[in-house]
Amino acid sequence: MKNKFVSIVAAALVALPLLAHAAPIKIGFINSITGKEAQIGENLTNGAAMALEEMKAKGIQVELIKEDDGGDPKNALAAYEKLVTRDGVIGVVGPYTSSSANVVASRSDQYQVPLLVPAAAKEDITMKGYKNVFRLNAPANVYSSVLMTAVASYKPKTIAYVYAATDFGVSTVKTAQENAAKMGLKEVANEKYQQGQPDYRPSLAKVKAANPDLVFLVSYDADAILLMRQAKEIGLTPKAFLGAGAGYTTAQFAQQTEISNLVISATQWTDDVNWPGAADFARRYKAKYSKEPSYHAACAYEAMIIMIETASKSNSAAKLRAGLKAGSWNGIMGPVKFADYNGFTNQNNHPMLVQQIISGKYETVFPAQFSKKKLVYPFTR
Amino acid sequence: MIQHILHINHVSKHFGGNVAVSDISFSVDEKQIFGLIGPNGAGKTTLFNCISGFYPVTSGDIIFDNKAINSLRPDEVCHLGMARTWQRVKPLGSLTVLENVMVGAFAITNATREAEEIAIEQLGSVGLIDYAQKAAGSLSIGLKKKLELARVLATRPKMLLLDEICGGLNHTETETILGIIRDVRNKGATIVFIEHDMKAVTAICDWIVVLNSGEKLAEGRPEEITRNPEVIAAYLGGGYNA
Amino acid sequence: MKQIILIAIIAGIAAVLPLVTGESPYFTGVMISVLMMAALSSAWNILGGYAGQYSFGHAAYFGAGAYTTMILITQFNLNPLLSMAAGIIIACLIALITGSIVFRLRGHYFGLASIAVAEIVRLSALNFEFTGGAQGILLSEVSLWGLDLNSKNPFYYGMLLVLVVTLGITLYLRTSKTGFYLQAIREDQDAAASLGINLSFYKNKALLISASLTSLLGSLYAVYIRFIDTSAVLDLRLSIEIILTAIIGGVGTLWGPVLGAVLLVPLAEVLRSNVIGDALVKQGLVSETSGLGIFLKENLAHAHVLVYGIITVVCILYLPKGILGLFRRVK
Amino acid sequence: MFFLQSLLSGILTGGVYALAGIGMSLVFGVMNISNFAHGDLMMLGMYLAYFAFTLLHIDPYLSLLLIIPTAFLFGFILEKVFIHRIINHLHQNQILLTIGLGLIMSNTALLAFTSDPKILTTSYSSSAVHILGGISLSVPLLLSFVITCGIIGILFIFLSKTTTGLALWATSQNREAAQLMGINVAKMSAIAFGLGTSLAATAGALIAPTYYIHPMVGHTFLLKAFTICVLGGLGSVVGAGVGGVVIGVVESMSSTYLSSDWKDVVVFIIFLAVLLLRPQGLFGKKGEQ
Repeated sequence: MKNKFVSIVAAALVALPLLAHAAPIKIGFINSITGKEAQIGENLTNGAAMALEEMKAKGIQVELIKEDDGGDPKNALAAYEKLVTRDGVIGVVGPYTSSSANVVASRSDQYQVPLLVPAAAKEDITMKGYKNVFRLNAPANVYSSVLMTAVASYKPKTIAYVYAATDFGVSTVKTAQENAAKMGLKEVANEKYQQGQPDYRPSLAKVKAANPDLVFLVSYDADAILLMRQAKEIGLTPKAFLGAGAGYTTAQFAQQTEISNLVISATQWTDDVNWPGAADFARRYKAKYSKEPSYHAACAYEAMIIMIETASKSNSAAKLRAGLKAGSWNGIMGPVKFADYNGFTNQNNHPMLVQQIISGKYETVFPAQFSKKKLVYPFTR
Repeated sequence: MIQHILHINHVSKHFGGNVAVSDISFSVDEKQIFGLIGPNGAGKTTLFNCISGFYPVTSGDIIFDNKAINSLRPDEVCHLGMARTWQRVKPLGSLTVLENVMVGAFAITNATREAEEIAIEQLGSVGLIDYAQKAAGSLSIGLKKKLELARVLATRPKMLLLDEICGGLNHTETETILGIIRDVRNKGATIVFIEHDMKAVTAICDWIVVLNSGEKLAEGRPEEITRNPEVIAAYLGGGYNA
Repeated sequence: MKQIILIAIIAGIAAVLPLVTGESPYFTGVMISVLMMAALSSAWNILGGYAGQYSFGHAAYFGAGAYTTMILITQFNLNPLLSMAAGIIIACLIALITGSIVFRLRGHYFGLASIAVAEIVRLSALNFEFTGGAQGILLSEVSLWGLDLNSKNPFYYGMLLVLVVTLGITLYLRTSKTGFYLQAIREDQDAAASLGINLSFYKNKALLISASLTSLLGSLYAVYIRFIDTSAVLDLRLSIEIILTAIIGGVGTLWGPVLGAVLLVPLAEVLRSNVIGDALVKQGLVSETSGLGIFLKENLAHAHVLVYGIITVVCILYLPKGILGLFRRVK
Repeated sequence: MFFLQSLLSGILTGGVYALAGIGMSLVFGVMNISNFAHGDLMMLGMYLAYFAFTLLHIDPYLSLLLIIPTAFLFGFILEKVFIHRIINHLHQNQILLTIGLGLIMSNTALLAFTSDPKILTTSYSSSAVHILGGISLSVPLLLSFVITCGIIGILFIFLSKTTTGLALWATSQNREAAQLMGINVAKMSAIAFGLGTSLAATAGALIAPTYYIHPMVGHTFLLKAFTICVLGGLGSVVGAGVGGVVIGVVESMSSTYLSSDWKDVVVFIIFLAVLLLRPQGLFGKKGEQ
């Protein structure tokens, strides 16, 4: 009975790839379409789809094979192995989550198929010397350093941390603490929270009692809105709210003007940055999906453009890797170059941006060379 | 000299404020067929649960085979040689009849084959051998009672506590069961019966204790008990209707 | 005896399978998941299926194995095999603590308490520093006897071995005193106690066997995937997936959990990778731009948990004895 | 000051937990089923409130008048179609059926509403009243709390004064006896499940203005609802009410005086302690195993 099942399953798995006809050049895309990260995954899907369409319109034909990892590293590995051994892709964009990207990155040198990570923030991914792993976005430590540099000139004295008990939350706060030490900031509160709780008031009340100049927040979901609502309720008013993580960079957050006004956040991309095509991308994205593009969408778009352009000029994984290593681009994410520095390998030294919500709209305020507006400090209600 | 195998010594059992069993004492002799009777709610099953280790007693002592067993667990009591049946039969429904009896036999052996031999022998003695491979849950009530009996007998008990083993059975079935019990006694075991129907057991018992409302009402030989006016009053005074 | 031969035949087929299909990391990877889920579900089945103690917290033992192994390898550079053995010890300790709490409870309470214990373990791993907290543990390099641990084969055979051992133990239990006692406990705890069965001893025995095997699988998984965090190895979803696999295959039977895994894991993979939709589109059976084509390509992958839910409901309502029960009935 | 703030905010949050717990407890009492779909029913209530607000422009608290009967009907049908078939099955099968139903509900919601969290922003979403100089109380939470108390009051009167209520009560005390007394226990089960569903949906709607709405949100509240039920005694309405407030306060206090990442551990430890030391719960029936 059971052996029959095994053989049927085996036959099915062996036979399926045979169904695929020879196609020009194949690229894989691993993303979190389901699971906990599905919401951000959708932004990446949209960004990547726009890139593919545009390249098609330009006459560059590649076949994109999309895979879902559901946020589970085991599935991400299965997806990567399917892509490289069954589908015969020469390059892979993704995965989104840091845990999935970590696992896949560790196998990429074994299969010698380049991986371009569009948005996963964990530093490790490009710090292990993998030759086939490239990363477009800035890693987690930049989130805190750019935010704190942006407010350094105002000489804040104290800082409090409120952050989600996740990999990103913990790593970002760790680097923030290092930066704070350098800047001579005194830590007055440290509140790690579990995502999805309805009541953060007790933690926020503790923060309020410590009366910090800076409140450094890491949230990447709607809990950002919850936290800021409850902060307003209990009257927490520091000199600045510094938000790291996607929660503080969504259009949904900005629209809550009552609580989001003057919140400062770090982002990989904004629509008013003076990088080529950024504003245009935002416009087209909005027209197509009737919502604002998030930085994840921009990262996925640019990663996909780079991958498709380079892959179309290469007919093998080895050439693609060489092309990625040698090339440089200047698109909606600004200048891109995969370089080796500070222990990183094939890491794009991406300058992160600091934006501030002013009347429901994100304005780039730092670094000065990319921004049109000036940072508003201190925070007022 | 007659040996007492079970002493019940001033045993009481309270549930919160309710007194289920109050200061009961009696002794059971070896190889006796002993009846514990009383109307519904008299405390018989509660007392059984105390003796077999399912309830801790509130006060008093239970001595079995010269050992105090008040604080033992049911399985420890079983290993001392006291086995019980249940008023509401508890067949191991999805196991076969044979497997049910084997579970009992495992109390005295670790070997599967030996347990099977004991079980087959025991099934033979209660006349269930034809049903050995049937699921226990599918048997009729009469056969389930026989199965209960075969299962406890497979533990080779020194003493058997039978809780309304004849309840719900017709005359022939009752006779068969009583026959088996006599055989068991003749092989050396002691039997304690619970019945609320006096007629069923008076014929077979050597000695009877009557409980009413948690207290001991009377004790004596069957013929004495059936004539005891207090016992008759207790039974007439609502016991049958309760 | 028949069952021993059957196990041997199936193990033999599984053992030569990689040789027949050739070097295929993807196929081997999926098979590793199948074997792992089959073994996890079979290990759970010893406690849940035979002893009737439905643990909703088996992820705790899987995670205990995974975390202990990873911590010992990364921080103390211990031999992977010793780390796995240590994982079993830790899992058994957690099992003993769990057992002393939950086995006093029956019915609803048992299941709820097992969830509570597993959640305490999960949250502790998330909050403590030595477990890597929310950051998890990444293992870059590991070696054992010069085996190529980048290859999938050692893990394929490792999982197969644990599965065979689990099935062997199950088979032995089924025909031994312990197995009879566990089933008696499942059917009626009072009757079991009155027949001389020490309930807590036998429940704990089943739990320890089950937890040890589960922990071993967690260790293997961790060394195989080389990255763990609480959501990968300690999540309630994992516990529930293990139970569903057993239930859908046939709980309390030798082959039910294996059958469940053989059906469900590839099904999940097929839905995840969306090969059906892709194949239909590629063959030109469905147009990529048609409504159906878009649904197949874009939405079907979203629906795989939904499919799980539907299968569960159908199984509980119409196949309470699992798919294996269906075949038994036909026979 | 810390203490009072923590206590009051715990009590207010606990009020909503209580409502979720009561629905589950009622279902448990009457039907003897642990409903693992309870959190997902709450999620449906949240979406109902959200759509009533965005599409029909009805205030979330007012929309309860719409949500309560809709959810009751949904629960009633759910019981008639699925749950009643397994009412005499093993506990574990009941649990798994409700898990399956929960998965179907949450994943259908995922397909229909996408995984984008929805935010229900009313004019009072982040407003607070300040008392005793410095202690702030969330206006929407205060409203929710008052409504919760009202609903518990009405429920209590319903269970103790009306014929149907008394029949429900009798069924939860002893199903067999209730059947012998001529109570239609099958109908009582459907009513109990309908009530349980509408209480879950109400809890969802009440929390919606101060929370976010997401298809997978049920999980968070499911374990809380169980803890509350066990704490109060499975099947006890009053117990669940008190249990909810206790859990709210415990969470709040442990965030204040311990650390917010350990507060769930504290809750689970209390849960286990209650199971071991007082398995019938604080207000449960005596002598239950």
